[in-house]
Amino acid sequence: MRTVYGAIAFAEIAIGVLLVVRMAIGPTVADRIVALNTVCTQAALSVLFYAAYADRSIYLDVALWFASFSYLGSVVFARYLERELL
Amino acid sequence: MKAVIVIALACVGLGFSLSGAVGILRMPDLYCRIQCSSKTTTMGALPALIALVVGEGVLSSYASRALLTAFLLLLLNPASSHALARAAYKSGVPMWDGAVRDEAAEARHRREQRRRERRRDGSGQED
Amino acid sequence: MAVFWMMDYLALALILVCAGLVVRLRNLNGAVMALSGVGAFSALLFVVLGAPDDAHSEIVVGAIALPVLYLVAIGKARAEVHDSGELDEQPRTRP
Amino acid sequence: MSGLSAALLRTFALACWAMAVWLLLTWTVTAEQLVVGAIVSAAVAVFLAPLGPVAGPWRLLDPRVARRTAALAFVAGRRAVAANLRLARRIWAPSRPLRSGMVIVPTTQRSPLGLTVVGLVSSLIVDNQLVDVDRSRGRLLYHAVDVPPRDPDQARERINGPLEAHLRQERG
Repeated sequence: MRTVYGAIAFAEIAIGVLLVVRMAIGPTVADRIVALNTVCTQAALSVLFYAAYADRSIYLDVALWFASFSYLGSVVFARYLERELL
Repeated sequence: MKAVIVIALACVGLGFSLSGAVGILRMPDLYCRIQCSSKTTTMGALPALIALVVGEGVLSSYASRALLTAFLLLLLNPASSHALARAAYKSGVPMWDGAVRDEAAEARHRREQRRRERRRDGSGQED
Repeated sequence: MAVFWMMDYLALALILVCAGLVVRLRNLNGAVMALSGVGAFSALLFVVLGAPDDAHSEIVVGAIALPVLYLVAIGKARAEVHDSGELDEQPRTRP
Repeated sequence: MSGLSAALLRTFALACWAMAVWLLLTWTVTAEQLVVGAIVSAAVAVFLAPLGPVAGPWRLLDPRVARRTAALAFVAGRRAVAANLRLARRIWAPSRPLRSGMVIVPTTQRSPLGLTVVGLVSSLIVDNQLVDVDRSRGRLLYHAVDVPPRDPDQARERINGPLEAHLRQERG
């Protein structure tokens, strides 16, 4: 069962490779922000499953921080795109 | 039996996450990519979280964190993608060539035309 | 144990790729986004290595606060550049 | 006097929500945790209460409200699954025609709560993504992957009509 959790965690973060490609070639800055937001979502899921794999429930808080701070980051970056941050 | 359910749900979630990432790679313009990003959230994250809840039991701390994470993702991710789409649209990121129509641009165009006509009529009356 | 090493090396490789992007990208704002990606992946690496408290501070500082400071700095640096043209021209005073 | 009792009720509702979040975050039921959680959530509620009106958790005990919330969640979930499958097919088969575009859709909601619920839930359904809102005239600007026909009523039927049907009854 723990191996299953570990495999799921690895697969969730392996999807991030595709998103890093989009972050490299994205023509506009907003494309890169989209890729970054999705990377954070995938990382949150991966951390949840890695916590189940390692059997350490203290890791679970990091997933919450990933979920909430990806929102904060993309909103701040979007405000920067609108030129309202400065 | 529990392992089978966990693997099945996680495969559903992983499949939708993968198709969302492939969509982010293949879609032609920014707005379609934002749609794919929301897609990984709804159908990619929820089955995976349900798989975690099924595997670890409903009354464990994993289930409570999975519930909180699902709540945060469902509530915050549409809001952030809305902020991103609005910022991109206001800062003039174009849609791709095959986009069918842009009713906001049409409305803006109509408003400009009306204002121009009104100005022309006003100047004509003054003369 | 295999899962540990796989996730370790994958997170490390993604950090290296993002760091390479920070150096190689010509677009300044895009490079800042790649820097934010470095922060997110290194938070994941901290979790894999067993330091969730460092992962917390890495998410806040490395993925959000530092890129936002860089963005503010880039915006301010771009806003105030003007070319006065002739050498004997009176320099323009800032408002 | 009624102002004071309304403020107390609002603070209590906020304290209930904060206590629920505390329980989910700690997930330990000992006496110390509960006492500390009660104190912290009361402090949070006192500080956050002046920000605006709050719907208490007991609103869900009202069977009418509970039924409409459940119906809204059911409709949104069904449409989300269907739209996800459509979008996945469109991603894996790029030969399918991709007719994307910006659409302006009228809405009947005017209150901030109604607009928020319509915007969030219809953005969760991945075929369309909310881009901009005109609150005074009740127009929503959507980016749709599959553009609906030009008639505003049909577009509303395709995008946010089924959700607002449940919301309008809830507003009474």
